[in-house]
Order: sequence, then C-alpha cells, then structure tokens
Amino acid sequence: MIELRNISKNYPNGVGALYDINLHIGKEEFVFIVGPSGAGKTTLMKLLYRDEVPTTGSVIVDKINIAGLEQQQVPYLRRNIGVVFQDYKLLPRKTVYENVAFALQVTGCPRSQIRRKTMQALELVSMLRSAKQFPAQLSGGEKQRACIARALVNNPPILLADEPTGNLDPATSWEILQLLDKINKRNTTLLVATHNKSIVDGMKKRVIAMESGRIIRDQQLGVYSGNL
Amino acid sequence: MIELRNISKNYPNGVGALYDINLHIGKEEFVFIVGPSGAGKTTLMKLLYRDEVPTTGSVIVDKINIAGLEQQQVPYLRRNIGVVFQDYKLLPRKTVYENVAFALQVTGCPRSQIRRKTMQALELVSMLRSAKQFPAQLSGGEKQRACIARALVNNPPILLADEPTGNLDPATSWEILQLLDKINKRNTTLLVATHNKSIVDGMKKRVIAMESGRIIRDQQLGVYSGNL
Amino acid sequence: MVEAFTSFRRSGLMSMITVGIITISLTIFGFFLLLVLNTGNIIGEISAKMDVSVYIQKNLSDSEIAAFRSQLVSLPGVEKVTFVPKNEAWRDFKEKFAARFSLDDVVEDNPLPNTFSLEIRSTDLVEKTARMAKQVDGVDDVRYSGSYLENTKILVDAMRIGGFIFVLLLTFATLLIVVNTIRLTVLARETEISIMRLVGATNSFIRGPFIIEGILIGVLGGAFAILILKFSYDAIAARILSALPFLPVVVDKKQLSTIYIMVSALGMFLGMLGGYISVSKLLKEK
Amino acid sequence: MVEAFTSFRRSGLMSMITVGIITISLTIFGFFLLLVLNTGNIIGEISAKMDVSVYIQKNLSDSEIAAFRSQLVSLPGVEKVTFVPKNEAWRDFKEKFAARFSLDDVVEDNPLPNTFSLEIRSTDLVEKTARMAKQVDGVDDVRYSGSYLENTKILVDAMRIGGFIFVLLLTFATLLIVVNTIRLTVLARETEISIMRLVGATNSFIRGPFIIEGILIGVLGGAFAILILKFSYDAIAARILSALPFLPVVVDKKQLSTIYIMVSALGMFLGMLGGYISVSKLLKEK
Ligand SMILES: Nc1ncnc2c1ncn2[C@@H]1O[C@H](COP(=O)(O)OP(=O)(O)OP(=O)(O)O)[C@@H](O)[C@H]1O
Ligand SMILES: Nc1ncnc2c1ncn2[C@@H]1O[C@H](COP(=O)(O)OP(=O)(O)OP(=O)(O)O)[C@@H](O)[C@H]1O
Ligand SMILES: [Mg+2]
Ligand SMILES: [Mg+2]
Repeated sequence: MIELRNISKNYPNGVGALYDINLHIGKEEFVFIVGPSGAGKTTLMKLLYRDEVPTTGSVIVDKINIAGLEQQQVPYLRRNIGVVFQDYKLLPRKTVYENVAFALQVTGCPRSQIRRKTMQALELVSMLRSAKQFPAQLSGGEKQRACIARALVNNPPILLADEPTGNLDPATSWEILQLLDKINKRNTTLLVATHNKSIVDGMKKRVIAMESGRIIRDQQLGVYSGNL
Repeated sequence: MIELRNISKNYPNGVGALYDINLHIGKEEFVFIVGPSGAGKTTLMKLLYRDEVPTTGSVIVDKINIAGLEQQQVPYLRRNIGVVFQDYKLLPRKTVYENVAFALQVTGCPRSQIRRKTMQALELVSMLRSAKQFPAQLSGGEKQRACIARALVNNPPILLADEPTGNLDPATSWEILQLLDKINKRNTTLLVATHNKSIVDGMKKRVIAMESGRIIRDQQLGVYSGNL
Repeated sequence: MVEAFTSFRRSGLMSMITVGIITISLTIFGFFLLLVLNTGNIIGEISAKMDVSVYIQKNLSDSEIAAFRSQLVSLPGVEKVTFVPKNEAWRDFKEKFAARFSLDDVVEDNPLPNTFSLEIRSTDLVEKTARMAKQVDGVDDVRYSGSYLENTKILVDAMRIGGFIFVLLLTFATLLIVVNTIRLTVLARETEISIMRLVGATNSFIRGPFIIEGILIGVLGGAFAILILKFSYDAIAARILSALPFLPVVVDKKQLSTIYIMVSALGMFLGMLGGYISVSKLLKEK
Repeated sequence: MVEAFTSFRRSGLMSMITVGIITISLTIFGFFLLLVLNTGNIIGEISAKMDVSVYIQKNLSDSEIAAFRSQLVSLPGVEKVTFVPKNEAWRDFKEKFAARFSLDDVVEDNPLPNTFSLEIRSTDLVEKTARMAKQVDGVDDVRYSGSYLENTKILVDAMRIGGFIFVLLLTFATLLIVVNTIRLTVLARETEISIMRLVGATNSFIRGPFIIEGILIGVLGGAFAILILKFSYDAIAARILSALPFLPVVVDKKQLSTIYIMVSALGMFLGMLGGYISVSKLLKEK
C-alpha cells in the first residue's frame, strides 16, 4: 500500500528532516510512529499526502509514485487519505459541522448523504453537542476530535493521524484509539504518530521509532520505548 | 496569590464553561489541573490572565480583583503572568528568537539584556538550534517548547502552563516538568493543566480535577485519576 | 452560492471595507464618465453655436428670400436658419460701434446686405455646408470664423481624444484597485485555501465560492456607487441648471442609465476577475 | 522602526498590493490636481485676455499720449497697455468688414479714435479698472465686453468652486481608499495583534510598528505616484505644447513640485492614519 524508497528530505531553509528512509506498509496495517520531538514524524506523513515532496527517493502510495504526481491529481490522492493534522487545520470561518461536511462536499458527495455521514462522524467522536461552534470556540481536545471526524468522514482507505490524542485525556484517548482500531479492521491502512506511551504499549501494534530523521527501530507488536 | 470566588462563566454563544468555582492557590504553589476535554481548564486559566471575564464572581490575583481591571492595566497584569498557551500562539511573522525576545521587549527591558535572557530561555528548552526558524517551520513539539521559552523568559511570579507537553515525547515532557519544578522552587506560582497521567502521578503535587465546569476533587500530593 | 454569502457575512468588517473601497473607486470612475459626457455635450453645444453667415444679394424680393431660405434649410448639417434683415443688422452694427464713432455722420445709406445665419449641427460639417451654401443662387458671400473654428476643432478633438484616453486609464486604474482589493481580502485567507487543498478540494472547487464572493462584493460596490452617483448627480445637475442655465448639463435619462449600467457591469466584472486572479495566484503557489 | 521594515518585507505580496493600490489612488489624485491647476491656468489666461478698450480724445499730441499711457499703467490690475493708433484701428476695421460692405465708398475720413488696449490681471478687477480709467483726463470712453464678461465670470467662478469641491471630494475618496487598504492589511493580522496583547504589550507598543509600516506604505505609494505623475505629465505636456501651442499648459517647476509634495505628504499622512485607525479599531475590540 505504502512504500518509501531511499527518501531524504531537506527543507528549503537547510534543515534536514529525513535521511535514508526505506519503509513498507502493507494494506490494512496499523502502524505507530514514535520518536522525540523533531524526529521527522510529521514530515514523513506530509510526504504521503503530498504536502511536501522528498528531496530524493520515491513515495509509492497505492502503486503510484506520488513524488512525481501532477498537480491536478493531488486532490484525488488526498481524498483517499484521511489526515488528522497535528495542528488540526480547521477552517476558521466554518462551524464544526461545516468543517466535517466540507471533506464530503469536495468529493461531490450527494447532498442527501452529506448530512447523514457528517452527523455519524461527529457522533463517533462525541462532538454532536459542539456541531454549531466555530473552531475558535472549541477547547483543544474538541478541535482535535473535530479534526478526527473530518479525517474519518469519507471512509478513506488510508488514514494518517498525527498526534491524534495530544490534547485528550487518557480516557478519551483510549476511546479514540479503539475507534481507530475499529476503522483499521474495516480495511483501512492506519498510521499514527504519537507520543502517548501508554497507548502504544497498550495497543501492541507495529511500532516504527524515529530519531533525528532516521528510522532506528521497526518492530511488530512493539512498545513505545526500545530500551524499557 | 490567586483566589477565585463563586466564579461562573458562560460564553456569549450560550455554552456554559464554568460553574460555581471556588479556589485558593497560595504563593509558590505547584498545582495540576486535570479533567476530560472540555471540562473548563483552559477557560479557568483564561480568567487568570484576563483573556476572559467571569460571568459572575471575582478573580483575585496578587490582591487585585482583575475581573474589574481597567483595560490599560491589563498589559501590566499579563507581564507578571507567563502563559504556555495550549495552541502556542506564536507570532507567525517572527522567528523563534524574535517571539521569545518580544515578551521582553514589551516590558521595556534594555536591549543588552534581551539577547542574553532570550538565549538562556531557548537553551533551557533546547531550542537554540531552531532560533532562526519561523513557527511554520517547526515541528509540533518545537512550537510548544518555543512557547514555553517565551513564558519563562521574564521570570514571571505566576506561570500558567496549558497542556505544556501535549506534543512532546515522554522524555522531553519529563525534562520540561523538572524545569517547571525548578522554576516553581525559585518563587514562582505554577498552574499546569495537563492530560499527562504519568507526569501528574510522578510529580506528586496538588491536583485539582475538573469535570463539566466544576471542581470535583482538590487533593494535595494527588494523582491523575481519583478512582485509580 | 450559499457558501459565498455565508463567507461574505462572516468575514464582516473585512468585506465591508472591501465593498467600501470598491464603491469609492467605482464612484470616482462613474463621476468621470459623467464629467466626460457633460464636457462632450458642452463642446458639442459650443460648436453647434458657431454659425455660418450667408450674405445674399441686396435686391431680392420677400418671396425670393423665402425660396432661398427653404434651399438653405435643406442643406446637410443645417440645424436652424435665421434671417437677419439688413436693417436689423445695420441697427445692431451701429449700436455696437456707437461709442467708437458716429456712423450716421459718415454713412448715408445702410451698406449691409441681408443675411441668413445658419446653425450647423457639428463642427465637421461647417466647411462643407459653407461651400454648398456658396453655390446657391443669389448668394453674395458666405463667411464663417475660420481660424477660430480651426482652433476650436483642434481643441474639441484634443478633448475628445484626451477624454477617451482618460476614461481608458481610469478604467484601468479602477480595475487595478478593485481587483487588488479583492485580492487582499483573499490573500488574508491564504491559510483557509491551503487547508481546503489539504482536504482534497480541486482548484475549481475552491475557486467557485471566492469568485462568487468577488462578484457579490463587486455588485454591492457597484450598486452603492450608482446610488451615490445618481443622487449626487441629480442634485448637482439641478443646482447647475438653476445657477448657470446656459450650461447644457446632460439630464437625458437614457444616457445616464447607460453610464450607471456600465458602472455596475464593471463592478461585477472586476469582482469576478478579482476573485479569480487572486485565488489562482494562491493556488499556483503550491 | 526596524520591526516595521522587517514586517513589511515579510508580508511580501500583501504589502506590494497595498502599495500598488495606494500608488494608483494617489496618482489619480495628483492627476486631478494637475488637471485642476491647468484648467485654472487656462481660465486665468482667458480672463487675462479680456481687455478693456480706452478711447481717447482725437486730438492729443504724442507727448500727451505718452503721459496718458503712464497714467493707465499705474492703475491697479493693469498688466499691459497697448496703444492702437487710430489709423491702424481703421485699417483693421476695414479689413475685417471688407466683405460685408465697402467702407471707402461711404466713409471719407477715418472716424475712429486712438485707443489704448489694457490687459487686466483678473476678471474681478475689470470693472473697477474700467471705472478708474474713465476718470483719467482725456478719456473719451471706456468699453469692455460686459455680458460676455459676466458669463465668463460666472463660469470661471463655477469652475473654481467646482474644482475646489471636487479636489476636496477626491482627497476624501483617496483618504478612504488608502486608509481602508491599510486597514485591510492590518485586519488580516488580527491574530497577530491579539497575540501581542496576550504577551503583555501595551496598546501604544503594538501601534508603533503598524503606524510606521503604514507610513512606509504611504510614502512608497506616494513616491511611485510622483514618479508616474512626473514622467507622464512631462510627456503629455510636451506633446500638448507642440500640438496645441495656444493652450497654456503649466510647466512651472515650482507649481508642479508643490503638487508632487502635496501628493507625497498626503500619502505619508494617510499611511499613518490608516495604520493608526486600523490598529486602534482592533485594539478596542477586546
Ligand atoms: N516547513 C519547514 N521548514 C523548515 N524546517 C522544518 C519545516 N517543518 C519541519 N521542519 C524541521 O524538520 C524537523 C522535523 O520536523 P517534524 O515536524 O517532522 O518533526 P516531528 O517528528 O513531527 O516532531 P513533533 O513530535 O515535535 O511534532 C524539525 O527539526 C523541524 O524544525
Ligand atoms: N470562545 C468560546 N466560545 C464558546 N464556547 C467556548 C469558547 N471557548 C471554549 N468554549 C467551550 O467551553 C467549554 C470548556 O472549554 P475549555 O477550553 O475550557 O476546555 P478544556 O478543559 O481546556 O478542554 P481541553 O482539555 O480539550 O483543552 C467547552 O465545551 C468549549 O466548547
Ligand atoms: Mg509532528
Ligand atoms: Mg484546554
């Protein structure tokens, strides 16, 4: 499903974020990406939804090398990848409901289904109550849940979640992870970047550990920290 | 140092965020505020630096009822309160260095000291390396550390940290908390809102637990979750 | 459509200011269209008032004179023919020069001919009409103020060309202001657009609401401009007409509506263009 | 200061567009100042050309005439005195009316008096000067084209007042556009300002850089506008002067610089005002 070959990434300002990354993630896998702040987790995910292009190497998603994807094709790639952004990226002038519905609208989803699917997604993350609020009127955790709802709403075959529980309490975090696990079992490839040790340790999934732009560990049924 | 009396807060859109809050925090205390997403932790902190005014009740900081503070006095209150914002609130057009230095500039700190103090603060959070980057060029954890550096830089007598480790790995999180503890011991009153169970449990400080806008537990040497 | 409206409403102050700037620009633009229209009208009036004098033979009978008149009326370009009997002309002449010298002292008989005064429709036709009038039987001589006419013609032409170039430049300036103002508004939403793209929206999908919003802003600006123009023009025109009745101010509803329609069409078009250009610019960036 | 520069540089496209809009507005504004200046000049010239004829007694000697001239010269408002000897006047007169009738047939002797032609500095002084000239010894009569003058005076006054009101309105419109454009730019940084306040910056501390940035934008816009105005005006003036030499186009460096200075000062002032108003607006909100 996803394959990274000899990837390296230098940002225009000279910061090197990734070096020599080789990685294969199969269909319907559930993978945690862990590593200290600045290790390159977000950068790696950005490559997958073509928010950044690698300096060298190829990024193959669903058999297509998206590093060389034409500009016009990018939106269609992105519709197949749900992303929970680390900084939420909610549209500030749209309510929570509109934000989630927007992800369906762009795909040309018929109006009748938009409402149903949106409400369903909001319910999954317990955000029905805040559906009419604007992002600026939400608590940190609520924003995060709105973002998760948007990423889920059109059942994408690939779901990337960058720190999806950074602003959530342990109980809600655990619920969200159970939800993600359920989604994964419904044929969705899942990548979760996280710092949440207890969740990684509790889920017992494949864990890829990064440090300073390199993969330092790739372990099935892994735990957060290698040395512990 | 800080006293909340009969506080309630309703946002203009009708959402009730705080009900009947009474709280006293002494000079140089170290307090954790915990509770599920949307419990009202951020709202409570906003009252302390006068980003919001309570619907009823009084907020007394350093013997002054800041709910009735005049507009012109607000900047001076804020200079005495360092805040680590949950959503960082870094100035997008300023580099990390400039962002941290800005908090000193507004106080009229002499130019010669600004450089020294800023560099010191950046060093404390290991951000010297990224001093010249703009917020958009930072990883989530780096933004968080820049924000912490800015809150610390002018040695405020009160420090509020809203989810200061939400985007940090456990090791860095622990370091930051040690740093905050050290700052607390240097005569700083400290409030930390967090979801990080292991840190709360590990630090053994006063814990205030909130739920749905109410304080449900206030415990010296407490732990994250009451029922565990 | 609904999107654009909602977004317009939610961006509040910013939209209001944008509409304000566009209103002002379009008002200035419309104001100058009106000014040019009126200047053209005044110039036209001035040239129309330059008349050609046709001196006819002294000893024609009244019926001959009448026949003569109808011949002159049928000439191309002639708007009005006035007959000035030689006695009247002589009286006028004497009055005019009475102070300089006493004509009666020196002149025994009225030496002036009967004259037809022709009003010509347009400056361009003056020469031609004069030439043709000369060929009419019984005409002694035809006179028109040659060099004055020449100068006026150059001036009129210069002002016409100047006015045209000027309206063109102003259109261009208005275009730049309107398009760029909308661009500023859209630029301020850079983040929003980048988020839309991240969620998988195609360029055309993103563009839509922004273009509609641009049109909305342009149309609103145009409508306000027309209101301002209409009321202030009507007021000013009424005032001028009462104070300087000899100035031919344009009050023709049809001509005025044409200008108002032009202003609103320009507003709409520029709003659309502004929305389009600015989003495209942002879309191309990444 | 440095802050403002850095911020200006970093906001890139947005600043450029703002400067562009201001440049255009100020250019239009300056263009109209120039137009009004020139119209005023042309009108002035026309009124200056309206002269007063002073007819003097027929039998004065040359030395008497010379004395007479010096008396006329000293009258207030008199710019130039031309002596038209009666013979010359008679020749002119005959030439002018040769076509209408043969004067020599009927007039034996030159009936015209010697005449002084006075050029008067301003329309307002014509009547007064005429009255005073009449009181000079040896003057037979004083004539000036009364009703023509009346009309011209009304027209000149109307145009002056119109021009003034118009420049005032345009200043106001330019003000609105410039101030609001800068306001748009600042509005787009609402979040930035709110962050600054959260960090403990006083209102005046926040305002500073924005005002300086506003001034910078205004000055830049003003400078560009002046460049555009100067080059295009010089080119247009040269063209008009060669094509229509009788049009009194203003080429006086001093008058032009005054306008250019006004434009740039306006730019600076409006930039400052724009920065101030917009930040204050944002600061007051919370
Ligand atoms: N747009 C950018 N321009 C320049 N450098 C960048 C940019 N984005 C990220 N970086 C740098 O690249 C490195 C990796 O960043 P990345 O966001 O991938 O880290 P991360 O693993 O997601 O960290 P965190 O856990 O803190 O979110 C960091 O050192 C960061 O400063
Ligand atoms: N500006 C606002 N306008 C309206 N409602 C708001 C606003 N800010 C917060 N709220 C609401 O108030 C409640 C409390 O929010 P608050 O941000 O205090 O929660 P929190 O405890 O910080 O949660 P989290 O852990 O998710 O950050 C939430 O239900 C939220 O939707
Ligand atoms: Mg990250
Ligand atoms: Mg919060």
